Amino acid sequence: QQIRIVVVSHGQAADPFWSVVKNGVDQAAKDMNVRVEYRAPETFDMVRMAQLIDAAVASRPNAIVVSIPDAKALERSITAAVKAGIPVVSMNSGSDVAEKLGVLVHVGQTEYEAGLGAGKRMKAAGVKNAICINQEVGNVALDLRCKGFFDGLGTKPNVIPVKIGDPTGIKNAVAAALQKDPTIDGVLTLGPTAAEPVLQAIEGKKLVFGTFDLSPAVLKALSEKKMAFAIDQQQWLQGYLPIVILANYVRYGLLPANNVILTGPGFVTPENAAQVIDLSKKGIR
Amino acid sequence: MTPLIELRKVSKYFGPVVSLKDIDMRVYAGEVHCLLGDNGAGKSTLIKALSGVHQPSEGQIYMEGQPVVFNSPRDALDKGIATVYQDLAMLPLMSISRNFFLGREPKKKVGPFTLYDAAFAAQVAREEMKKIGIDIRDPDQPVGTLSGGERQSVAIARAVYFGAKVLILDEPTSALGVKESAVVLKYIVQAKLRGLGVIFITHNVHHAWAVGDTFTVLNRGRSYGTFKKEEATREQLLQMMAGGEELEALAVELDLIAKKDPTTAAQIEHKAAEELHKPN
Amino acid sequence: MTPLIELRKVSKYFGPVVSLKDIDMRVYAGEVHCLLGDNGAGKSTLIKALSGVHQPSEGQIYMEGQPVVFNSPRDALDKGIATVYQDLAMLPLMSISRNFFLGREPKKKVGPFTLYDAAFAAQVAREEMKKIGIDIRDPDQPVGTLSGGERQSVAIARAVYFGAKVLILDEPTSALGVKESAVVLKYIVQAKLRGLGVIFITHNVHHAWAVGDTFTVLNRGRSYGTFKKEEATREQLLQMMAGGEELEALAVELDLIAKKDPTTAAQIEHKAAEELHKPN
Amino acid sequence: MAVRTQDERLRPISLWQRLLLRPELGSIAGLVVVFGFFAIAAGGSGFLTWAGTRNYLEVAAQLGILAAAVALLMIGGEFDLSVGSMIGVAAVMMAILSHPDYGGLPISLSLVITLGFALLIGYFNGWLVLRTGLPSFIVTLAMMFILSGANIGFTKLITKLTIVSGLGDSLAKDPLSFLFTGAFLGLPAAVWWWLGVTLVLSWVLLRTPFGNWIFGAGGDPTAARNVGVPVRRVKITLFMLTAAAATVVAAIQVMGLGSANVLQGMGKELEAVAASVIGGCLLSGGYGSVIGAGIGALILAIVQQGIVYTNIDLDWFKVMVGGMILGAVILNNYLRKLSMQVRR
Amino acid sequence: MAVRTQDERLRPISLWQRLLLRPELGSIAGLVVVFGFFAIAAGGSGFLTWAGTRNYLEVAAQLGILAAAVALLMIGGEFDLSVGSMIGVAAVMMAILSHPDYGGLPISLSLVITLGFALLIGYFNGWLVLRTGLPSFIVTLAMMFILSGANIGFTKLITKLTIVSGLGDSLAKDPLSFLFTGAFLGLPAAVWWWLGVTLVLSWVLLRTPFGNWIFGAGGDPTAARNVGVPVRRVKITLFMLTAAAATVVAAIQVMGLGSANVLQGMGKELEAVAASVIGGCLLSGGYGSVIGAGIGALILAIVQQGIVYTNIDLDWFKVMVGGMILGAVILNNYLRKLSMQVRR
Ligand SMILES: Nc1ncnc2c1ncn2[C@@H]1O[C@H](COP(=O)(O)OP(=O)(O)OP(=O)(O)O)[C@@H](O)[C@H]1O
Ligand SMILES: Nc1ncnc2c1ncn2[C@@H]1O[C@H](COP(=O)(O)OP(=O)(O)OP(=O)(O)O)[C@@H](O)[C@H]1O
Ligand SMILES: [Mg+2]
Ligand SMILES: [Mg+2]
Repeated sequence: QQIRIVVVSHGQAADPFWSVVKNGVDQAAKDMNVRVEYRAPETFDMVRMAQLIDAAVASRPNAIVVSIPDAKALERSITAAVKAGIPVVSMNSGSDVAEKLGVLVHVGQTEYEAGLGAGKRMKAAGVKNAICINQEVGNVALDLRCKGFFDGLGTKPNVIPVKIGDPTGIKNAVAAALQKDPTIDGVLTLGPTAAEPVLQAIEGKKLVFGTFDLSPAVLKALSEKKMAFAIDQQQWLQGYLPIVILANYVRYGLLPANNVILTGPGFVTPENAAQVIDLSKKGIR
Repeated sequence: MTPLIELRKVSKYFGPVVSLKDIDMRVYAGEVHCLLGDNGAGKSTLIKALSGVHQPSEGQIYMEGQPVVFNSPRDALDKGIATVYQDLAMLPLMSISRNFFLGREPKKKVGPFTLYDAAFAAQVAREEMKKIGIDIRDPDQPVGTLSGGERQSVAIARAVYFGAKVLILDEPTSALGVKESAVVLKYIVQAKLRGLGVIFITHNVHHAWAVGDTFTVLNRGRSYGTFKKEEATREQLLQMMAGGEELEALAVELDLIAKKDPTTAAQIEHKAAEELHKPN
Repeated sequence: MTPLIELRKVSKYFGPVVSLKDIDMRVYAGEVHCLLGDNGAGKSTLIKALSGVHQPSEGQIYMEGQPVVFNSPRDALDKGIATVYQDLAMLPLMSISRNFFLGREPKKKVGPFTLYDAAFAAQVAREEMKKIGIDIRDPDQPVGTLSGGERQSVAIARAVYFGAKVLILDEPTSALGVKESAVVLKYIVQAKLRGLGVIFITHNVHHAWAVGDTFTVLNRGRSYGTFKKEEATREQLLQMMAGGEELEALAVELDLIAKKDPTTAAQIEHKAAEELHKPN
Repeated sequence: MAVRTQDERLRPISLWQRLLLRPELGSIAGLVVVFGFFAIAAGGSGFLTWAGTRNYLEVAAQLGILAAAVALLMIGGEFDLSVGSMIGVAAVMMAILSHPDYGGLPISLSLVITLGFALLIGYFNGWLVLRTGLPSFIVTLAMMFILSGANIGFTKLITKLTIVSGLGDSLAKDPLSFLFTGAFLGLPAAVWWWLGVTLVLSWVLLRTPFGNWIFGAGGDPTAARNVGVPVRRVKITLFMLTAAAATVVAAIQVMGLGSANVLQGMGKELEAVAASVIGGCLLSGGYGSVIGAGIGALILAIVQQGIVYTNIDLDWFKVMVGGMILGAVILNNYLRKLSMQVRR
Repeated sequence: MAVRTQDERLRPISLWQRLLLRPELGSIAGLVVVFGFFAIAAGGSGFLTWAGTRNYLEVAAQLGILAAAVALLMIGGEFDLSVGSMIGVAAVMMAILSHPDYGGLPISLSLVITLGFALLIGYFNGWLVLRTGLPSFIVTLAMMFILSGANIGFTKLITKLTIVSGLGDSLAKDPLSFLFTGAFLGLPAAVWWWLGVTLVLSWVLLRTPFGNWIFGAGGDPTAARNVGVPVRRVKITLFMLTAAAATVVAAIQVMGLGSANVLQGMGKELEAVAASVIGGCLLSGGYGSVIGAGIGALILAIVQQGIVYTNIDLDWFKVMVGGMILGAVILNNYLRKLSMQVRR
């Protein structure tokens, strides 16, 4: 009987970040010769996520992988899985609560810390007044990135909400913000869907621009020095490792001793961008 | 005797359109008051003002001597005015019996709840329709599948059933067959004998003459005045309704047409012209 | 002579409803064929089958001797059949002139483009309406703001304007005043003299008698047969339309009502009964 | 049904055809097909187990509670696009009011306050639509923005985040929360709420004068007003009912999860409309069924949850959902037409 | 307009009132108010500058191109909820076809292929709606799921990502891309497209027989069919037009940005409907204006972009957008009623 693992994450299938996670999952499934089903709600929706986990439990898989953006909301479903004797590994978010919920291992990075790192980096670059572009207000993971960013920078929060499906709207909103307040000297985006339009909006302006997560265009901009940095959580690993860990756990009962495995934050800068470009095209970074 | 319902200098404007201007009218209990006039004369507008659909732009309505304002059709209904609208006010997707009782649902008490009494509604709708000469197949049938005349009959049966003091009928016989029309006229007489005031709009002189006691003629939003049946002959009424000169011109015209093609059409045409001239 | 249009054993079912059953009918060029019958007899269904709105469930339609199938109203229109529907087929939010030409827009060429000729449309609509006796205020006015009769006139004027071989009119005079009705009757005669076949549905015996050459009577979806004008008297026609016995019963009933309240109503009632009995 | 005299103008019609004429019964065919599909495709992996059944029933329940009210509103001729964000507002409001760090009220009290607020919003929606005569689509679209925007604004103002979590303890103390989170005969409270709401509203629609008015107000408001239906009152009541249903869903979610998020309920407005349409409601109003909306919700829930049990790749998930919805409505429609060609 | 004979049944009516009777002209009042608001609230911070103007015009242009087609479709009595995901599909398809790593086609060729595909989808939408007789709302809702789902599925299959970037070079080579990304008289190509599409479609609606058919097909399809309007053909054409408009918007975005992602266009369907309604289109069909839809798009764009120039905390962004939409439609509606109480 082939091992069957269900992955439930809070990020949509369409999101570039999460599509890399899924690529890692799929690769691990192939490498470990296990069957993996990946499930996610259409939007950031804890109710749906809890329901998906419940459905996963009902389908009696050998193991479950979850992300935990809101521990309270998912607590019941996750503990139910644990109680049912299904091994659970968490990924991406939830490092602080994983152990309490009975999760075996957490693979990921805390959003807040990553944001904090970005803020500190900008501060070091001399940024005094920055904006954070949020393409999905209400998604707690993105909220935390912005929050950490401004804490690290030590300035008052200034978040520009934009619509994820509207590149021109994003570009022009940033252009408008820069026009309104010319003292802005730093921009942080929370994903490549926002980063690419923003690249156009800041063309020819002297400011520090960083983003979360990679895409071919982001890496190209980095190597052309149009950007200062991109924060890479190496989310491929967040998909890959849990499957490997669980496959070995189910088969042989083996488990790493360290119950939090950090995959990031890693910073990609103009200096090391070139080597990542190829991987990014393959959907690994 | 105070009139059941009285209009004094009622006018109605729709933006730039003057639909009614300074209308005076009195309707007494136990009389059938016919409202006559060309198309677009303002008849429907007048009765809509009486049934609370429109509020008059100017002027005042009195009911049994008291000034009244009808804020809504429900208001008018509650004060005892039941109306058959020219555009019928029927819901095509709803069943006959539900349409019949819409807005005045029969109620039954079941424990603490007030329920819609569907069985009673179906029965009454069927009976009332039967009285008017229409044997409906199924009171649950949607009104949208009825023929024009059948639909009209539902509206009439409903108004007659609910009519309390005043019964208003806007061209109720226009879509009806000879037999059904006769039944409606009978209804009008019955209502009058029960002491209701009936306002009856029609384009058919015969119908008006058969049941009317009083006639008010509208023309382009203004009143030509009110006449008692005793004061006029049927021919005068026809003249008033049609504006005599025009009819004569028409007869001449028809003759001319007939002359153009004398071989086949002469007699028929002649007869037609005669026909048109004389009774209707 | 081959009939312009012929129906052989045409039936139409709507689910369980039998609307028409085995209808045979022949309409010749240059004749006015009146279709008579009670409400719900199936007259509208019959003409809808002729104008392509419904396809017959059984039977065949022939045009000038050839079997035809009308797949859509446009199809029928293209073959020269213009219809005034009982429910008018008017768009309330559209202007009079646009409604008038809907589906048959007047075109003008401007360079490579085929445009809608709005000026021409407005002018024709105004003129045709004037011919029928309605002086419209503004051809750009939405049809929804017209009175019932005015709306009917637009539909008639349109069909007459576009009528090529067959003109079908479903109760065109029902909402019209005396004057306007006369004009429509005149139109019917004109169309016939121009060699069109006219199918005319009405509940008004006078109108039918005035212009009709042939009469087909429907009853509950079946045909009572076709009669030439020469073969019948007006009274016979009335009997056929109304089903004599019922009318007599009604007269008796009206008398009874009158007796209940003899003081006020006796004469009026008597007269009404007479009225109903004799001409209509 | 009254005794029917046989009429030669009627061809015989079977009971089966009569049943299929009911607006909701066509959708049952869609349900059977969808269920059958998953029973075959995913029966082995737990879809047919009790846990699997409970899982999709719970999803159906929340959507169904909403859809029952939305269906009534649609039959009454109006739309409410703001009902999704109303869920979010109600959830966050309830959570903040009872959260130990902010309101600290007992959950039952905050439920009552939230319900009052929701009814107010519903009233305002209805008032605005009727007062201005604007289409409810655009008015409630604007309200959707306003509600979800205000939700973000206030929540960030109070909690600095867009999430309110950590209600667990205050919930456990309150006996009322059992009404929303408990279970009875093995089924979660939400399912019972769903059944209750559907039956009561269906009963209101079909058996009370008010139900008749709903059909009237939706079918042709002018005609209904002309015969004396208080159209304004009917419509405003329906808007309030819809907001109340959103609050019930929010209560079930908040008390079940112990946390609330400003995005909660997003998109539910379209799902509820879809459920109602699948269940036979006309978008133009005046026709439809509450039971049908419940079946529509069940179909959507089975599709959504059933896919989890199959091994269809997530990347193609939405294609499946869309295809299933389309298939269900087409089938439903086709069957209805087949059995009865009465209406044009 | 023909010469008018004076009629005693007409009260005098001013030219101003006549103008306000046009469906779109009420919305101009909304535009003036919204613009005025931002001119005052944000005039100092660059809203009124040329750059600021270009900024919101560009946003308005893309929405406006879509809204023009959507307005026609709405006047024709149908809805298309799938038009947002059609943008995403067209964008990604175009990008993949021209991307050096995948299709490698010149961008003009991939535009043509994509347009052909979009027209096919539009045709299918229309065919399905007319064939089944189902409301277009539910059919295109399902299509929205199917399209965006297939978009994710295929894109991941081909590129392993959900984003296709790095088109820059292949674009620069193609002269055609100037048509979508260039500028003329200081205004970006999108704005000229917007103007062109709006004028042409408005002209089609008001000055051609086909325009008359659109009104007819939307106002009362049965009546229109009865007088000979080819309702099927009209509606299918409109669905295809809408899909084509989505492709144009996608082309402008892809060529401007040099990249595409599967989420592109999400939510645009509702914005386009909102713009049309603000511009005076009736949701029930049969009435409306293309110019009005353009003004509606402009209002929405000004609100969206203008807020960034003000000092309002952007947490309240959506509240402002909703409030402004509501204000604009109410004002527009009120003015129209005030000036002319012709219709009930
Ligand atoms: N809501 C409205 N807006 C604008 N004009 C209206 C409105 N209602 C009626 N009118 C106009 O007022 C005039 C009178 O209309 P009304 O319907 O009262 O005529 P009517 O006498 O009932 O005619 P008919 O015998 O044809 O039914 C008509 O010219 C009509 O165009
Ligand atoms: N689409 C339909 N579905 C079901 N029944 C129908 C449909 N159309 C017509 N009928 C039924 O067929 C019968 C004939 O209707 P039709 O409209 O042809 O009558 P009619 O002779 O025109 O009557 P009227 O003089 O009242 O207009 C009616 O009983 C009607 O209920
Ligand atoms: Mg009238
Ligand atoms: Mg008829």
